[in-house]
Amino acid sequence: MKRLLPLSDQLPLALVHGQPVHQLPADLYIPPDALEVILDAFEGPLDLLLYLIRRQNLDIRDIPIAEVTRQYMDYVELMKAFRLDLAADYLLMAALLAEIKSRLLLPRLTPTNEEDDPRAELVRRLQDYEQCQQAAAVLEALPRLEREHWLVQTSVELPLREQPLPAVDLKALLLAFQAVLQRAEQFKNHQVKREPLSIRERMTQVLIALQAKPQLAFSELFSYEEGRRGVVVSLMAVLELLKAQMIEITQAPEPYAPLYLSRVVAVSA
Amino acid sequence: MKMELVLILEAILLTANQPLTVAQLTQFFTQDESVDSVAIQVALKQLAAQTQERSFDLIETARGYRLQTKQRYSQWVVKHQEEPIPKYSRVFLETLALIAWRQPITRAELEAIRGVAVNANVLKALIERDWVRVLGHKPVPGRPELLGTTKQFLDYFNLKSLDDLPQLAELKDLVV
Amino acid sequence: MKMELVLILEAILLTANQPLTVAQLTQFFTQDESVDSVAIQVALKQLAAQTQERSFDLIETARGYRLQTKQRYSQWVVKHQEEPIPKYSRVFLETLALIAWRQPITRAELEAIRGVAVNANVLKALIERDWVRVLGHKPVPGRPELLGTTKQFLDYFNLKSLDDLPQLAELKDLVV
Repeated sequence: MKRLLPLSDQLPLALVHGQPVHQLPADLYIPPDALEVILDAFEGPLDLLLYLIRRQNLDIRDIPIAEVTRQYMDYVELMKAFRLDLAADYLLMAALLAEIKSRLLLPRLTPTNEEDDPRAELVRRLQDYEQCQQAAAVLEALPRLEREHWLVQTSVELPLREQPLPAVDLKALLLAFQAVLQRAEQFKNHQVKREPLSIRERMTQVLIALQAKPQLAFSELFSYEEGRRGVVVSLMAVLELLKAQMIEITQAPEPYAPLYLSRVVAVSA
Repeated sequence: MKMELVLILEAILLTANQPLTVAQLTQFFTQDESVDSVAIQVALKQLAAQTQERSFDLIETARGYRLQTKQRYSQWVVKHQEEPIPKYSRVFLETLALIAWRQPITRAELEAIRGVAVNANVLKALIERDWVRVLGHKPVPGRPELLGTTKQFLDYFNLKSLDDLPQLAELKDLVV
Repeated sequence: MKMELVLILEAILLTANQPLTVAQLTQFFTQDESVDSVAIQVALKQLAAQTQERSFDLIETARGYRLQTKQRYSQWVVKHQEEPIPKYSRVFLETLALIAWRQPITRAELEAIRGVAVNANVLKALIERDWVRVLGHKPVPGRPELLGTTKQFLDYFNLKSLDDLPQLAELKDLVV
């Protein structure tokens, strides 16, 4: 399991018409649409650089900067030509390569050692990213559920058990009766002064309430004074917020458990 | 392959979410593997014999074969299927209370008193528990259903008749 | 009971919908049955030995014990999976790999290594799958989130702990 396949066997360079492409064709002619796919397949400037280095079996610690820079720029030009969405990262890398190249050309005053090598930082980054790629390949090769293994299950024929039903006592029933009658009274009294409530306004109120408290019981949003109309407006507001993914509703996994509203924790971009 | 076939079938059945017929099992094999229905039937017999030493049986139902926990282990298995006893919601109790004290009552009347629409699931649960039933239809346009309580409801609460339902005035005594 | 215990555990695990720890398995027995964690561990060992002749293995992952089909049957089992085997993109795997091997790690650190901005959708998908979570915040200006992997991640990849992640080759070995 710990043995590693060469990276090229793990991750195709690109998919062309559904077929994995591990190596660029040796001859220079590449169909334009294929090229686009290939260029698109690079995960970033480091990926592209590593590809160029590997393609020529170069030692990562001793890159011929001038040559690699030339090839890198060829690709960047190609990307421009094909109007691919050229991320700034690629241009930044081009600038870095150019800088390294120029520093290498400068005469050295002191005897060179590795730390002085202008390439050192780039080499370190390349090695780091190569290790990242290796880790991804290791992960991809690990046997996992839904590919190498599946969970096994037998069916069960359970003896018919009575599902215990909730108990209710008469007192609780009477109290419920009293509560609903009292509310019906209030409902009547306040029905007269009907204030226009907009859904937008209620959405705002809910959000403000959620700023003060991380969680809000669903029932807190409804007040009987507002009557049926208020209930509808609150509910519509909650549904709108939910649709806009501004809030979440959670409920304990049991029937009739109270609902709770909370803010959506944003995965900031 | 022969010995393997038994285990292949076991693996297939242990990951199936429904019983599989011999014909369906045949579909799992390619032409090259040349596993026909006879081979599968033979292998299933062997599998059935092997499961004698295991916690599950090979069962043939009308829909096909499946692997099922042996009856004698069900007492342990049942434990991760247990759910906590649910509790009725306030809506449930209020709806039941209104039906009990104000019967016969229509859905529209329930809605008028509670100020919100009748929860269809609550009404369904009340009817399934045999506590509420349709008494008849109100002779008004639309002929809405008239809801009332059942004999089972009275039995559950140890009431001889609806007249025994406590009145609101008695609430104080009950609460103390 | 001793021989039976092995099969009882098999029955329990074959009907569980998540891995179970020894502690959780102990809960399946009553006081009278006096099955302690040692007895369960012994029985699990026996079960593991017995499954050698069957189509499934007993394995222990970060979330507990579970039964799963042996790899050599996957080619048949895969055929009744309605959904295609999930394939993960390079950016998905690289992001997950960095979080797994370099945790706790911030987004900025991820970006520094990969040389490109973190793909927000990928991170969201990883968190939604319950494979990655926020472990806390780095005590530096801006208090960036520290990301790490979950037990579900280890479970999915058949790992007992992070120590089971294969060691990455030394940097110098990488260059042939």
